Amino acid sequence: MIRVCTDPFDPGAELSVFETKAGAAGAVVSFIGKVREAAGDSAVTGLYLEHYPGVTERSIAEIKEEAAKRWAIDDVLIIHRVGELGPGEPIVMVCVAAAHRRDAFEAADFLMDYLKTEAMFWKKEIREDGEAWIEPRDADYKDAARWKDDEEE
Amino acid sequence: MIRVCTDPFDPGAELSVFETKAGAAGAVVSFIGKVREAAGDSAVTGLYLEHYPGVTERSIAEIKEEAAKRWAIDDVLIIHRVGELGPGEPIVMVCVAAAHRRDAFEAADFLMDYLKTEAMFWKKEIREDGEAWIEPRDADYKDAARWKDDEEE
Amino acid sequence: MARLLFFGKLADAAGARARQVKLEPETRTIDDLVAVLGDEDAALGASLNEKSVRFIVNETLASRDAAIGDKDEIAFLPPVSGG
Amino acid sequence: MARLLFFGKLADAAGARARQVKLEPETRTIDDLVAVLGDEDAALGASLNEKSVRFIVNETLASRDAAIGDKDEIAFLPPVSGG
Repeated sequence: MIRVCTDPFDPGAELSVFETKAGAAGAVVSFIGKVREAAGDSAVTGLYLEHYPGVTERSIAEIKEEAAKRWAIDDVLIIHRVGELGPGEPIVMVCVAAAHRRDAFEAADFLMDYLKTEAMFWKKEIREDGEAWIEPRDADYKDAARWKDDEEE
Repeated sequence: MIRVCTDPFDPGAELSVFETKAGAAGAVVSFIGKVREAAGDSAVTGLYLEHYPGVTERSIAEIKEEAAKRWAIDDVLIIHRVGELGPGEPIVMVCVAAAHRRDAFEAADFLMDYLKTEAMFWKKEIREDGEAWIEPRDADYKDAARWKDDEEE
Repeated sequence: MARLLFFGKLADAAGARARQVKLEPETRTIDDLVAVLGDEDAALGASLNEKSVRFIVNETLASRDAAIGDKDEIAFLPPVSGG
Repeated sequence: MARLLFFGKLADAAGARARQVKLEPETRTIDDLVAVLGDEDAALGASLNEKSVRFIVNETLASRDAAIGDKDEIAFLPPVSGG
């Protein structure tokens, strides 16, 4: 399931529902990304996130299909907040259920790299010392490039 | 925190507490391993797990320290069931909080490989067609060997 | 009228998330449109000419030389930053 | 008396999770002890001689030639299978 939502979500409650449903799957990996509380020396007071309604969701559905082609996975949940968020609030959650843990770990990792570098979200960090639109770090592009090598095999 | 317990645990509730505590950590990865419901054609009716009280916990504490040396992680939770478990019940949960997702993913992955191949647990699967003590699959040893290469670097 | 959408820092540059504009017949591609917008507002033009900007025409990724018309929805995307 | 602990399938082979045994003075190493146990029960001896078996003396991993005494706790571990 894919959910882009303006309301806060409860990662523990989401995981409960997801892992209970994932009956036969022996392995469940989840990732939660949260609003950080400081950027360098400056406190982060909030985050503003926007997306391209319809287009963003469709592109995430496509990458979910891609993950299902690459790994033997049983179920995927992707939740992404938009709008205004406070420090420490969950922004994103990815859950993957699979028979084997390697598939679950790699698919979750892959989906997060996509969400960080490709999915159509734009994030503005509101700091004590001002506002700034965030762009992926070099490390994010490097992480995402790992899967491109796979494609060529 | 490390917990070896005979009572069932609730992964969602555990994740809630863990991720709420992990304030400044931007990334939380969790893994849940559950009792599978079938082994080949035979239904799995239960699992019996034993450990070496004291020794098992201490060896897990050591590997947790090792993970903390290798990756920049803020917090770790490891829960492992022992005793009698039913199909679909969670056996193990590992949660890792870190500033960056790569550290959280890799440390969780590493800890699970350790728990699968090194930690002192013994697992008997009770199937419709009989009982069998489980040993790690070749894939588990292969997964665990990935980290040994790292050690030599 | 074409509908222009600006996301992230490009909305700041454009001063709006969305604009309705009449496309003249000689505005045939995204490149042409960026030139028109740059004539009105050089700073916005510079922002839209950054290499990292991507374009979507009617909900599909498009290149700078993609054909556009007066009924299209054209979106300007700066580098994304989800998760 | 030494305390012997058997885990997993080795407990099945030994017919018990724990045994108290009197170690004779000539039983100086784990290898000696395995030989004594094998003399009493050949099948158990074979199980304990499998290469995958590991040994713990007083809560610390030990090799087959580790010295043991009559107050020690000696554990026999088959391949583990957690998680």
